[in-house]
Amino acid sequence: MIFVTDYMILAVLLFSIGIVGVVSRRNIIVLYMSIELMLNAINLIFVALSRQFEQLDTQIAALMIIAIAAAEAALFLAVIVLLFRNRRSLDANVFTLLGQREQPKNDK
Amino acid sequence: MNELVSLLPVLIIGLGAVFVMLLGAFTKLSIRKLARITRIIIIIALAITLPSLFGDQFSYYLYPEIFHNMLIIDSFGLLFNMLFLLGALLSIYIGNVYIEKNKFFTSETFALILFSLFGMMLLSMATEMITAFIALEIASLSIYVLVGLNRKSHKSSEAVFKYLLLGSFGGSFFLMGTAFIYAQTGTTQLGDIASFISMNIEKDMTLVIVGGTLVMMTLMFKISAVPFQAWTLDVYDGASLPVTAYMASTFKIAIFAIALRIFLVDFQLIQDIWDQLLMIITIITLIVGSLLAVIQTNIKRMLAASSMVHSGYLLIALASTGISGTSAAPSIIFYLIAYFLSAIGAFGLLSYVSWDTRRRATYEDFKGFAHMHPYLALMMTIFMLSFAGFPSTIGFLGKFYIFTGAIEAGYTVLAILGVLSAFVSIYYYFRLIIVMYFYPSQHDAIQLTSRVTPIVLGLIAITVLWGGIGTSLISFLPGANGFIEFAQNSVASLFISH
Amino acid sequence: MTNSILLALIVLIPFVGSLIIGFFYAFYQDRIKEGAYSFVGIGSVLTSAILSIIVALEFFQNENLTSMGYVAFEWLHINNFAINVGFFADRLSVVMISFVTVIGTLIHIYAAGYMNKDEGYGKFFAYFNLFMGSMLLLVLGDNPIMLFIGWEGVGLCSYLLISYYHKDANNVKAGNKAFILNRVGDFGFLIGMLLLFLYGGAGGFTYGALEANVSTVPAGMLSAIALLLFVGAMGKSAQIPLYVWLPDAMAGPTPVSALIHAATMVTAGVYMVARFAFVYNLTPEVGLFIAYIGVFSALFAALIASHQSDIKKILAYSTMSQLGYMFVAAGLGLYSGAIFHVFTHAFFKALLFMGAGVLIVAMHHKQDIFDIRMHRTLLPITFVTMLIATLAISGVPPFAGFFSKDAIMAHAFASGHYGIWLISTITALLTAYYMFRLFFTIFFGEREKDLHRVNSSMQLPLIVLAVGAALAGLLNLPHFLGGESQFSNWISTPDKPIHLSITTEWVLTMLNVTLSGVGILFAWKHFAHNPQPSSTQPSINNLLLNKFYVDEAYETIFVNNIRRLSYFFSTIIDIQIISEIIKRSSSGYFRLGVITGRMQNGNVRFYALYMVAGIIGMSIYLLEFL
Amino acid sequence: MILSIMIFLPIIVTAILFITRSNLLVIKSFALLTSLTIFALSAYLFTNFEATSALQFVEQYPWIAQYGITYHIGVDGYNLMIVMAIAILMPLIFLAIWNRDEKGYWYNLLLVQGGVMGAAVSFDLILFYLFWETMLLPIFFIMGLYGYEDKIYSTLKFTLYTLFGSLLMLISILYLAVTYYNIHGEWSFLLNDLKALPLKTEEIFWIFFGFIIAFGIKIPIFPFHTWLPSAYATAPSGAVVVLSSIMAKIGVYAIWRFLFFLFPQMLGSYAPYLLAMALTGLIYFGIGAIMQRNIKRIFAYSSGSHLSLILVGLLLLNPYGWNGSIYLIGAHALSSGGLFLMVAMLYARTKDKDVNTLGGIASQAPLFSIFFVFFSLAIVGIPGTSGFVAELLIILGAFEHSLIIGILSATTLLLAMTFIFWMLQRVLFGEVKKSTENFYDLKKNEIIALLPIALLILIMGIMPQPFIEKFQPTVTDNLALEMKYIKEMQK
Repeated sequence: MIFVTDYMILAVLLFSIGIVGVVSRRNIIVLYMSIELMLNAINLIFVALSRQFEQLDTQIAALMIIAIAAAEAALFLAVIVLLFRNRRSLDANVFTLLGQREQPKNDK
Repeated sequence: MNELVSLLPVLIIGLGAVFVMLLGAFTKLSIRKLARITRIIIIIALAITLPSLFGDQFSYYLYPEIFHNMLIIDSFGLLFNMLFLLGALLSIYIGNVYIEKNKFFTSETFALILFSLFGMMLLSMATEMITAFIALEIASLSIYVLVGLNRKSHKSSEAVFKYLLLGSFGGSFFLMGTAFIYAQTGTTQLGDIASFISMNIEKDMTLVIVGGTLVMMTLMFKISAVPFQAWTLDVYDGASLPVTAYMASTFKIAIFAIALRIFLVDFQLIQDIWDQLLMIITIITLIVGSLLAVIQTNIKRMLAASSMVHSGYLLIALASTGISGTSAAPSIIFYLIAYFLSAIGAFGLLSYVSWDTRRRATYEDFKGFAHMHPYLALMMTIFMLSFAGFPSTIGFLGKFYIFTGAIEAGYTVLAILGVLSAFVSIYYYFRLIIVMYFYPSQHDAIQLTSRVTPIVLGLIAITVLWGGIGTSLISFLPGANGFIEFAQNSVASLFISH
Repeated sequence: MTNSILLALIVLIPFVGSLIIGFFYAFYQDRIKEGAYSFVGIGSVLTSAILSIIVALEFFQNENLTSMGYVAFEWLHINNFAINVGFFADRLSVVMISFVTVIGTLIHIYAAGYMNKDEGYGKFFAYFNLFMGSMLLLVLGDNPIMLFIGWEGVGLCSYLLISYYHKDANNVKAGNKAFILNRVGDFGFLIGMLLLFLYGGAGGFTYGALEANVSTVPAGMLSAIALLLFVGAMGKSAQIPLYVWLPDAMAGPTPVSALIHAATMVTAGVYMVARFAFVYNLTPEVGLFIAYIGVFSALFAALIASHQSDIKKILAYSTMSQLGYMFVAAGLGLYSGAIFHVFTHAFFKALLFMGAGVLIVAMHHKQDIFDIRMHRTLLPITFVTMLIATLAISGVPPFAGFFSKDAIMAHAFASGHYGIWLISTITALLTAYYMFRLFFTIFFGEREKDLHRVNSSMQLPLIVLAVGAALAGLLNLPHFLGGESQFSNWISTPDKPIHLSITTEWVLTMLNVTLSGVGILFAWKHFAHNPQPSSTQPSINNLLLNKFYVDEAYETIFVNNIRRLSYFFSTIIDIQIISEIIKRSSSGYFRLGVITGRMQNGNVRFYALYMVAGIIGMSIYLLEFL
Repeated sequence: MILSIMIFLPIIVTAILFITRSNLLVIKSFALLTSLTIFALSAYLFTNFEATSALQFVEQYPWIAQYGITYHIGVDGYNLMIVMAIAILMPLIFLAIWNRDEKGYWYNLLLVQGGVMGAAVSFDLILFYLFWETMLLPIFFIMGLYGYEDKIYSTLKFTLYTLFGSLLMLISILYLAVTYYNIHGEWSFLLNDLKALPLKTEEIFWIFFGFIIAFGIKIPIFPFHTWLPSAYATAPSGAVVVLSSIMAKIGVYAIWRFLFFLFPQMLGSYAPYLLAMALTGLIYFGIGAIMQRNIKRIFAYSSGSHLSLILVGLLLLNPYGWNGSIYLIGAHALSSGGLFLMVAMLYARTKDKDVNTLGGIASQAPLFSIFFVFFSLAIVGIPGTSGFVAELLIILGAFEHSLIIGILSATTLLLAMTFIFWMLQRVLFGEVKKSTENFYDLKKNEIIALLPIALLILIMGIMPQPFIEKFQPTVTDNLALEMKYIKEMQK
């Protein structure tokens, strides 16, 4: 017998995996995938809960989220193309152009 | 009828966005024309919004039978909507030179601006978590694109990448939180959540609290509170100046709109759980922000860092709400107005003078600026003073209210910390003034084409001053206390029960 | 007490004169002739001289007129600190003003000749009048504050006049020295004065009121006050240890030395003590202290004087020495005697200085007596007059100095302080010696010398003063000489009564006379024919020649240490400590900022990491709560 | 109304001039005209000010109603002296700097006149704070734009110092207001309302601390003074005069007006420490001045010393001390003002501030030296000048307070003159140096600027009573009040 709590635990696990993925992986596509994973984990919760509370609008919420995820996906892919065109690389560590580098002198 | 009137602005903006997009796609209208159209749309929306601002506070759900209490209309939301509209309008007005001169501003720019505007307006009116999230995402996504408009520039592409990644990463926590809250309360409608909390206050609330914390985390991310601030510098730096101006002035405010709605009203009963947390975040935000701001040599980055500090001040107020503070909540709104004016002014002026993207707007570039453009320099000085909270500017009153509220709430320590970081801020804001005035001019004068921009900036500057010293002597034009009344009204409208 | 606006006028007129002269000098310098300046200058002083004589005559005419006063306006009134700009004259002050103004007039006339063709002619007379005004205010003020104002005023004028030839920095240094040392004295004086007010000023702050309430002041405090007041006198009247400015003060023009540093200002201290007689009579121990200071100053100065060779310096030291006598008298309660010596001394010392001035002008501004050395027949008037003066100062009867000095020493002997008496007697011998050393050296030289012509306005006053120096003594003929010391009786200061048998008085007098005779002979022996400046070989001479190295000592003890302290404050503490701390902290803050900046390394994954850290932090926080 | 005019006239004039982009001569003449108008008004003020302790020429309108911030200004015996000093000095400053051709200089001086006037007369803490801060800005600009030797560093230093102080003061003010709100349930920043609130001792300590830092830096008192020498050395003449003759005085005045009357209950226990600080400053600055080479630094230290003396006078809490220090505020404003103006003229002629390389001016420019010596003597407090009266009173008060204090504060007689005369000797007298070869004497406008100050100093020195009568009642009554409070605390 599977309770909703188990779904939630699973979802939280997936979510955490997503988080870890974002922090640990270098390839931008993988980063994006981890984020998708997180979103889907949430979807899982919503679906499970809609079963629990027997409310349909929660499923609609899930659909909404999927839509948003799709939008993000579009944007993400565009950005990935852009990045690759500009820098010929998809390694997250490459893109440190905007880092703090000036070490100004103290004139106070 | 009344409801329709209140809904109209949102509709106009939303439909306008689509309209402008289609225009851009199917006609060969010049950027200038599109800009004018956009302006007109916004002005119409503004014109509809404005009158209801001067009435006394009100609040009612919008077409409950259609939206199921997802959207609310109240003075609070209206005030914010007006700020967004103003922000967009002014950014377009001020940025027009920049936008025309730089080719990468395609016709979509305006559609995107309107879309983001639409998102923010919804956000300020949303009373339902999912709706709020969608609104947030609409706004965010269009702003991501705006940030990345300049496809050629490595910087801006990198900026959009970071913003997008971290943004969606952070955003997902909002959803997670919503899910948790829903799991316990069985609803995502703020009013219902509130009533649920009030009904079984003594019961275990773990999931709600965890969910609330996660939601809060996302909001912290958006207002770039430490340790979620890291994106701010890079994105502000990477984005083109008008966009920076737009998002710096408006988007942060939008986040506060929803934050106040959630934490001031609906989580009020369990709010004290987060007090210490907020305090800690506030303190480190202030400290780190000031530290980062001091070392910047690029004014854009300096302003970005200082915007963290300003978030810090706002968090002081947020932390001091609830307990006994009667003046803390309005002080947030007032400070937002103050910050909005100063930010739009400062960034706008920056974008106005450095429309030429090769110019990097460092302190160096501003050497001797005053000798060539005395009036612009004066305006910049006024904005800087307002940022620094120097008396006789609106920024001072903003800080004044926040600190008063903090002391009233018993957070004198926070107030003192705030004052200290204000002291540090004096250093980096005055540095710009010093550079502008006290050095011989390095570059030849920038040829400035637009005639309207300086006037707009001048008006903002005057407003900044008037907001600081303005009295109620001139009735029809709100002085210092006029703004306070707005703030107090709008906050009061939050607490109107249905 | 009768009112008389004359008193106010006496003080006011010189001030006005100086204002007029100053104004015209400042703004119309080029268009004004010297004559105009000197006319106004002399005129104003002469007027107040005449007025003072009138006042004096009033006092002579009716015996029962003890004092007169005049209140111009209220100067300050806070609680019971009520000060009027008021004037007050009793016999004491009448004596002072009459001789001050008269001698002042003479010296003005003399100066008109002396300063002839000087670029700062007008300025000189402005200062001179200003001085006269302040001096008269000092004497005639009806309360200590007014006295103090005058007191400081004369000090200021002496500063201005000493550093009159300001092109030479040394003169200005001398001026500074004078003013600073005076101010040190004034420091004490002011404190004493204020204390006197706080403890005895309940009934007001005029002399009369103070005299009435002085008994209410606790004894210890009173002697402290007396002492502090005397500190002021030390500075003003160049007594040990604050005397060092007086010899340097000779840098000023000679009339200045004559008027300020011989006849009038330096004697202000004595006047002050006499004025506060009601305090000093209650504090005999302080009086004794004063007497000792006086007598030692007298000896000390005499010793130094006998080895100097600059004519004006010698005279300066002799002034100091004579002032010593006056303080002996004042300290031992013989105020009338002190004032009488002030009176006579004014004549002969002014005379000596003016004579010296004549010589200096004649010798093209040489000042060393061995250079001046000439034959008496070259400047007969100067010779005669200076002879009289020298005899007077050496206490040779029947000249003025004899009577005044003799009375003092007699009093010292009678009051039983034999030490003081002995020292003063020795000093008398020395005085005769060094004065005649100077005299013989100058006037017994060879006949032919080219002399610069000396105009008559400088000669005339000499004669007048000479008469005074010769005969002034007769005003106070003591009993044993068949007089009844009219002066002392008339001035009626609260003296300590003493009586001395006629025979002892005779003995003492004879002793003094013989001693001065000895001194004169000794001087004749060494200096009448080919005199030598005192050789520097023997250590004692060396010591005297260098004035006991007092200046050097002061330099090292006070000046240098203050400089060191100042450096320590303004450089070490200010810059190297306080500023440094602030600099350090700000730069430290900056470094911290740079370190924080490292967080912004631009790598998105780090940013994500921070966020995760934040989330973890939040979760920990929540765990604390749940 | 009159006070408001005195405050805002210069500001409005400046705004108009700036917007209309008037040419230099117009600006100059309008600046002078404005200040003269204000002087005329102040003369009216002085004559119609009847000698009572009451607050006169009061104006009170609500400003920011929600927070009880009021526009409340007025004059009583304390600030009368300062108002007069401002009104008298400003036109003379304008006269003295007539040949300065930088527009911004004139604008800022006009602005600062408004600012200081406002700070001097405002009785609402926020209003006061507003003016207190805004009067800083013009000085900041003048120093930064037209200053000398590493101007930017010392300008920034000066600004940061003063702002640091005033920010702490802001917190103190807010704390007081909130306390008042918690008690009475309504907001008010009026001085009279916030007076003597029932606060805990440690609360008062911290609030007091906030205030004293602000005022102490502005004056400055001993440990907070390191901005002073560099700032004075940097700032051009006009700014220095404003700094030393007006702003510093306002600092002292503020201690009086605010600290004494906000916390009368604690004064008894704090006065001794402050007194110690002030005396330290008195002697410290006096000695520190002696070895300075830069003439402006010398006077920086000297005015530091005198301001400490004024402070000593306040803290004595007796009528002599108080009357004395009010009088000294006026007296020193005049004498130091005159002196700094002359230093400016000196610098304009020689381009040299080093006493070692100056000299021989007396023989080049007698008139100049006469005035210079006169003002120096006025600083030293020679009898006949206004300084003497004030110092006499303060020292008398000190002796009434206690013997030691009396002796310590009497040392001012010695300290001041030591360096002043030393400086005179180096600068005016001696050989003519290279820097002073073609030193021309005072010009007409300079004489016109200096003569009134000199005369006023003399008049105030010779017949002080008429002036003192104006503010004596204020002193007497307030002092009685203070004493009552202190007695209560001791019980």
